[in-house]
Amino acid sequence: MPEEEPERLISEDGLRLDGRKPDEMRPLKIKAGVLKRADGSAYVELGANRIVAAVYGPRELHPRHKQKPDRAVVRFRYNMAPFSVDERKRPGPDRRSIEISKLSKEALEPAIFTEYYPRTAIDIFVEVLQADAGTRCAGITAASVALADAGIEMRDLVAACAAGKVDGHIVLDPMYYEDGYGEADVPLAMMPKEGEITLLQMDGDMTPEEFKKAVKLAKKGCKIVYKEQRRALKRKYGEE
Amino acid sequence: MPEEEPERLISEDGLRLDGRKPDEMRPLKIKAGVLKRADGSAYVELGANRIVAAVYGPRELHPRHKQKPDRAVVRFRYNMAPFSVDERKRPGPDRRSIEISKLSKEALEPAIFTEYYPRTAIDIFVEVLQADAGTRCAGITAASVALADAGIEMRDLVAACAAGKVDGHIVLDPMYYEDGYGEADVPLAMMPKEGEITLLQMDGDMTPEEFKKAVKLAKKGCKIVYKEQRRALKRKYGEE
Amino acid sequence: MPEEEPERLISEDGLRLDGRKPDEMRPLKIKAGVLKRADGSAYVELGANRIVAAVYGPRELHPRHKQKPDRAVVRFRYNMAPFSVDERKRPGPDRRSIEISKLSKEALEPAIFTEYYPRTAIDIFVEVLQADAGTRCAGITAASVALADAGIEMRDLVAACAAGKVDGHIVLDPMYYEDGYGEADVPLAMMPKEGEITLLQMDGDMTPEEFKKAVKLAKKGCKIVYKEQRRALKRKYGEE
Amino acid sequence: MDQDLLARIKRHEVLEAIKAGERVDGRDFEEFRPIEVQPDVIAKANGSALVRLGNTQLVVGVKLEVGTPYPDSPDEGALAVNAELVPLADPTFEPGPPDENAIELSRVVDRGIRESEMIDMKSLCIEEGEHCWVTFVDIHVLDHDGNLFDASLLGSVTALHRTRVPKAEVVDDEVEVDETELTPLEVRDFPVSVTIALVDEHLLVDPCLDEEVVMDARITVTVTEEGRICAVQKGERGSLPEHLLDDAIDLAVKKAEEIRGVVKAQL
Amino acid sequence: MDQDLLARIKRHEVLEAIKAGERVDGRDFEEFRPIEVQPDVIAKANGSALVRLGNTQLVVGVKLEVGTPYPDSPDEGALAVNAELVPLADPTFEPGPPDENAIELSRVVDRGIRESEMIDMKSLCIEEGEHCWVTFVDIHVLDHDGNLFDASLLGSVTALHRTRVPKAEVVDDEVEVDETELTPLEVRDFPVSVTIALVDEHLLVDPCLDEEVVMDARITVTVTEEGRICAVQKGERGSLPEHLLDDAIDLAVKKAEEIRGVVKAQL
Amino acid sequence: MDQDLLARIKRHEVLEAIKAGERVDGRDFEEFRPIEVQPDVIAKANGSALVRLGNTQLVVGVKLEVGTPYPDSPDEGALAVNAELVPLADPTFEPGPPDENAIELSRVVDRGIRESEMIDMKSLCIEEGEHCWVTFVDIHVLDHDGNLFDASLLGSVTALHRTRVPKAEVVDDEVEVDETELTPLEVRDFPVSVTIALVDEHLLVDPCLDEEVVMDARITVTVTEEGRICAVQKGERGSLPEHLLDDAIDLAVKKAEEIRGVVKAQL
Repeated sequence: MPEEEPERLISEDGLRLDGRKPDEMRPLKIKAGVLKRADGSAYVELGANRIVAAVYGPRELHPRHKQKPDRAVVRFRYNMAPFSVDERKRPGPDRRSIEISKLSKEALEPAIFTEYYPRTAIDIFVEVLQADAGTRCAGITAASVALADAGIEMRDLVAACAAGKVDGHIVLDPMYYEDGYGEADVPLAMMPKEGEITLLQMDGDMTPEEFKKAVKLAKKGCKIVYKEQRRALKRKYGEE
Repeated sequence: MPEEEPERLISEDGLRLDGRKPDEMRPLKIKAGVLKRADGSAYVELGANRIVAAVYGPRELHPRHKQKPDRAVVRFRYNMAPFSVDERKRPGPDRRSIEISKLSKEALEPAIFTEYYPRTAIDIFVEVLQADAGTRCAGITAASVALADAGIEMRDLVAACAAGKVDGHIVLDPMYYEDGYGEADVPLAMMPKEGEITLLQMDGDMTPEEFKKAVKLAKKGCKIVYKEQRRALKRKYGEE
Repeated sequence: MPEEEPERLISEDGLRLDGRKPDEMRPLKIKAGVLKRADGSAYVELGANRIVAAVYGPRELHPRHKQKPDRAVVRFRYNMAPFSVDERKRPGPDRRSIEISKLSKEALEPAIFTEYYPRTAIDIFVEVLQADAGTRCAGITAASVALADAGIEMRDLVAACAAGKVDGHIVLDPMYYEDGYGEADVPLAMMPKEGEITLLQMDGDMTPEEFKKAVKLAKKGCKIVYKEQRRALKRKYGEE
Repeated sequence: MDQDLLARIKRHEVLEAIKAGERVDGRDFEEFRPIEVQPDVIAKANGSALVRLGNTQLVVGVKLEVGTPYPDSPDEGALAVNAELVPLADPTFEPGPPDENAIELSRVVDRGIRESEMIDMKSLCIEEGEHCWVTFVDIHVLDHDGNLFDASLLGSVTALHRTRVPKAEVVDDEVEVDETELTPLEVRDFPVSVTIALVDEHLLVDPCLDEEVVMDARITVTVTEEGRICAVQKGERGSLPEHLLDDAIDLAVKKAEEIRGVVKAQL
Repeated sequence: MDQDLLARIKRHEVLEAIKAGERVDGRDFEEFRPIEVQPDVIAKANGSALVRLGNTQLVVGVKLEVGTPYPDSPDEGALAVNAELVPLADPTFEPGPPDENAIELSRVVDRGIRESEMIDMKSLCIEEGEHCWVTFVDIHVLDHDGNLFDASLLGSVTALHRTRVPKAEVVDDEVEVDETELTPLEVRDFPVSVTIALVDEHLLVDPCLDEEVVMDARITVTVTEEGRICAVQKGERGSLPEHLLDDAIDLAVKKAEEIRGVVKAQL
Repeated sequence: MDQDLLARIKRHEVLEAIKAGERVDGRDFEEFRPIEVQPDVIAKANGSALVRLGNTQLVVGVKLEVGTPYPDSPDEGALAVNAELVPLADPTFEPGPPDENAIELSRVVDRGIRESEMIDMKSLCIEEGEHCWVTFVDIHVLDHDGNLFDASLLGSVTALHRTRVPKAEVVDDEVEVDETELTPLEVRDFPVSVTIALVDEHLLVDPCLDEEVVMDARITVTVTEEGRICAVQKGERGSLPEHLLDDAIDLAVKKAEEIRGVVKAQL
């Protein structure tokens, strides 16, 4: 949490603390295939977020009684490096990261043709090396590229982006201070081609109309992310 | 523990703090079949104790190497809700509840025809929603009714009740203050029809004669409990 | 750690705090076969160290997927009794004992004909009842005798002993104060017959030459230990 | 095997009912099951409630303990919500620390309480930066027949509405608590969540367990007395078509109002 | 398989012996195995003892640590008994936190020490409400051949009788400990437990492991020097016929007196 | 099965190469893989570095936290080294608390830092006996292609060399930290470890993963700037012939000097 609350998060001329317009995303960089050992991997920078994702699988699932005869089991582990946040985070999962891992898995699974890989496991690992706001969305974004890099068959990429409410304004992709002092946060993930929402959360205070507006803005953000994801894959694999 | 020790636990005319005679039990209410999901269940109120018991099984036991070829494995979990005691209890088993779970299992197993259900598990769960003194006995009492409600074949019901020593008197079914400030506690469980003792503990200070007298009184309590257990089952299943 | 640092660890006439010469070991007693339940066991006293080792196996290894088709799996657990050290040690493994367990296993395994016992486990347990300095070496020494006592086929016994640097001198078998206030510690284990080093660690400050000298001295200590190990086995099993 | 077969039969029943415009237990798509809320069931708790939502049954107990404020909110009390899915409540629940389902449940309930600002957290400060009340909300599930989210929040909010705070004074740097002098906890909202299951492109309010087993996705929307949204959570392995989201939100806001009325009438 | 067969053969042997009025190791039904108690075996402990009961062998160490008194007994020290069934002592013992057997063992020993009031807990108070000695009694089992209960209490009581308490003074709110000035721990009783196995309606005192494997139930009775009972524990999966209970109690009281004499003679 | 087969083929390849006087990746026996060190990669850390050693890749972050000095070194700060072998880095790494491999790794790195006395621990004391800086060195492995020991120490030492310490003052018994006023951590050495694999009586410097899988034993020697040895660790299931030890030590001392130069040139 920022140590001192800024007086206002949106300036008189409608700009945000980091100079962005309300519907502007932070700089986004995506790179596919950054690790050698993993079957697929990706690296994402979104603002000051630094995130690595890796995919192992489809691979054998032990113990056997956890296998599904008709599909792959998708597993997801979101983890923060101890040095990724202001105060050192003790290693190991806490309640927040367990919830994020569950929701991220549920955000990616609708996109995967799990039925093509019966009895196997598809393991997705996301390591947050540095956290600004929006790590869960950036993690899903990275994981989705890593899945494609691993050659896992998918209906579509999953793109994720948050919207927020800050000083009464609906803004795209809240950064650290906005997340800490804003009025609401709406992370969203979707398969843009099919118009299917796969992650949606909100906490804070919004009228139903504000919430709908935020969802709309987050979807716009997802489309930007989607473009970058495809560009990253093209860079590695050439034209689609 | 009561915050201030009462001056005397037995009045001059031989009555206890809650007005009971030495050989009198607290009000006891038993209800069979209170849960829908469990195979059998029961609810017990004994004084301010509020206890729910559930039975699942006989059911498949995993992992396989824990199965017994000639009998069912009985498992028992005694658990206190965090709000059941004066100071919030942290969730999860502590040493006390692990010991109670072990002894309660050993108190019930002699009554079950485990040999009728080879290779299975019979799982018994006792949740203490509010604890006065005597939860282990009330839990065994409830579990026994839940076992019957689940249709598990038994030699007899197991009835449980404690006796204690308070201000030098042997009393039946000690309540909270008596348990905290009394001289000894003797929880006992038995199969009344067969005269077999299945749980017996004591801690405190007693002569051998006092201990034998307490056992005798606890057995008397068990018979009262036994009657209520059968009445509860009759209410649910009609005349035996 | 000693409460007050002694002024000097080596006196003017070259003797150590406990009167030993630099290349002298502490009194060493080894006894084979001290436990009834274990397949093999040994007891070692080295200075104030009191150590018991037991071996179980070769025995069945569960779960099955951990079995090795071509050899036995060797497992080692080094454990300190809570009362073995100045400040009570909380039961359970800490990072230090996990590292010692791993290195001790790797110190003994080269000596065992594991290929004679495919699909089995050989379990080695070392309990430190009282710790002076040098428990890891004394534990390996004891475990090696326990393995022989269990009838496990071995290339050679493994003998272990430390050297150290104290007040600039290279000394054999550092005791408590020397370990705490000395400049370096070099525990070593070897199969003396074959001249193979199976454990080697060092921490502190030494020139390469000092280190080599310490290794040489530790090897000399191992030979003394080796003699005692064989003597202990002879006492139990008669002439070889 | 039998279990899988049973699941497939249930799935078939649920889907057949939906095709016929009905639900497997005879309810309308937008209909909650009967709600029964019984406050003050645990005398040892500072506040408590038993909730029955159809066959789903749970107890919530609130306990207050003296603790230390968080450094970033030195003048406020603390809140900790915990849900125990004890194995007594469902054959698939296992003993042990809370799994991902229990954690998600408790965190969604936590956000409903926290973000609605129903508790005046400043009223729980005893001495700034030194001592405060920590409010433990413990959800103890007894019988699981679906929709634990809504039942848990109903129980928690009711228990908090009935919570009484002991008098606490700081004497010589130590907190002295008088359990006999009690004042009601200051609460100023009554957030209610509405969970909607998506099955075969249909929105089913308050899913029972048979419906949860077959649902594609679930969305939980938590609504304040003023009709504002304070928490949303989509869950489960399926996705939510964009065109249904607005409908789900509107439906949730409408039902929240209704449910709040039903519960308040029982207090 | 082999294991089961072995168990069945052992069971047969034990039962055959009993039918012939004997025990599998040749003892009388009411006879303890040889007891050997060796105090002061661990110099690093404040008190210690090694116990051999037949082939059963264990070490008990007592350590004193400065701690904080419990709020409900501000003028008393604290006691913590812990038993480690380390895997060195038996092929079935597994590494890890104490299981239900280790916990039952330590709690029965704890009750024997605590309820006999053998330790003057007030003598372990350093400063009321602030500082006290915490007495850790650690039971470390080395070789398990049955009846860990009685051997553990013998070792614990002996170690406590030999425990010396360092001088502790409060200087500037902090406790200063002088390990060189030691006074004996104030002990005023010598509780002894007697464990009796029920096999085929026979009462066998001090069961060895082969007997424990086949016993129906076990009863442990802890007796003070005055012949009073301070703890009782029935265990195991069988039941105890009512008519045998009084016999078992009388037998335990008698044997406790005898055993106490045997041990005291060695100190 | 396939895994075993694959391992056997790899083993064969590695051994064939060695017989031919080569290594499986074409290096000389005494040759390190390319080293790339990138400092200051994590702005949230007090010091950090990314290390690439061939395909092995890891990040080390240093965080300083205010804590309490150890009683036996009241005028010094504290050091805690932790290595996380997260499952992202290798198909065999599993989530959960550090296993024996992660613990050995962190302890060898710890000894390299501690015994070289590269950090002036006294400079990390804030108030004697009361407050000090605790230096957390967290090694986060991203891609495991062998020789984590040397890469981890390189990253840790680099991160420590780049660590800046915030100003800390004691005001009214509490520590006030000013994150904006930073001074470099006082470091006075640059310890480097050299890990050598023993394969078939050959010494291979800086083993890659394929070599680690087949190696008999491993020896890690940590060397200070003055060419003194501050830590040694032999590991793995094989033994080290006496006559090779001195060669290994000399080789390590030589290579350490060289590697230190390579890294320093990048800072």
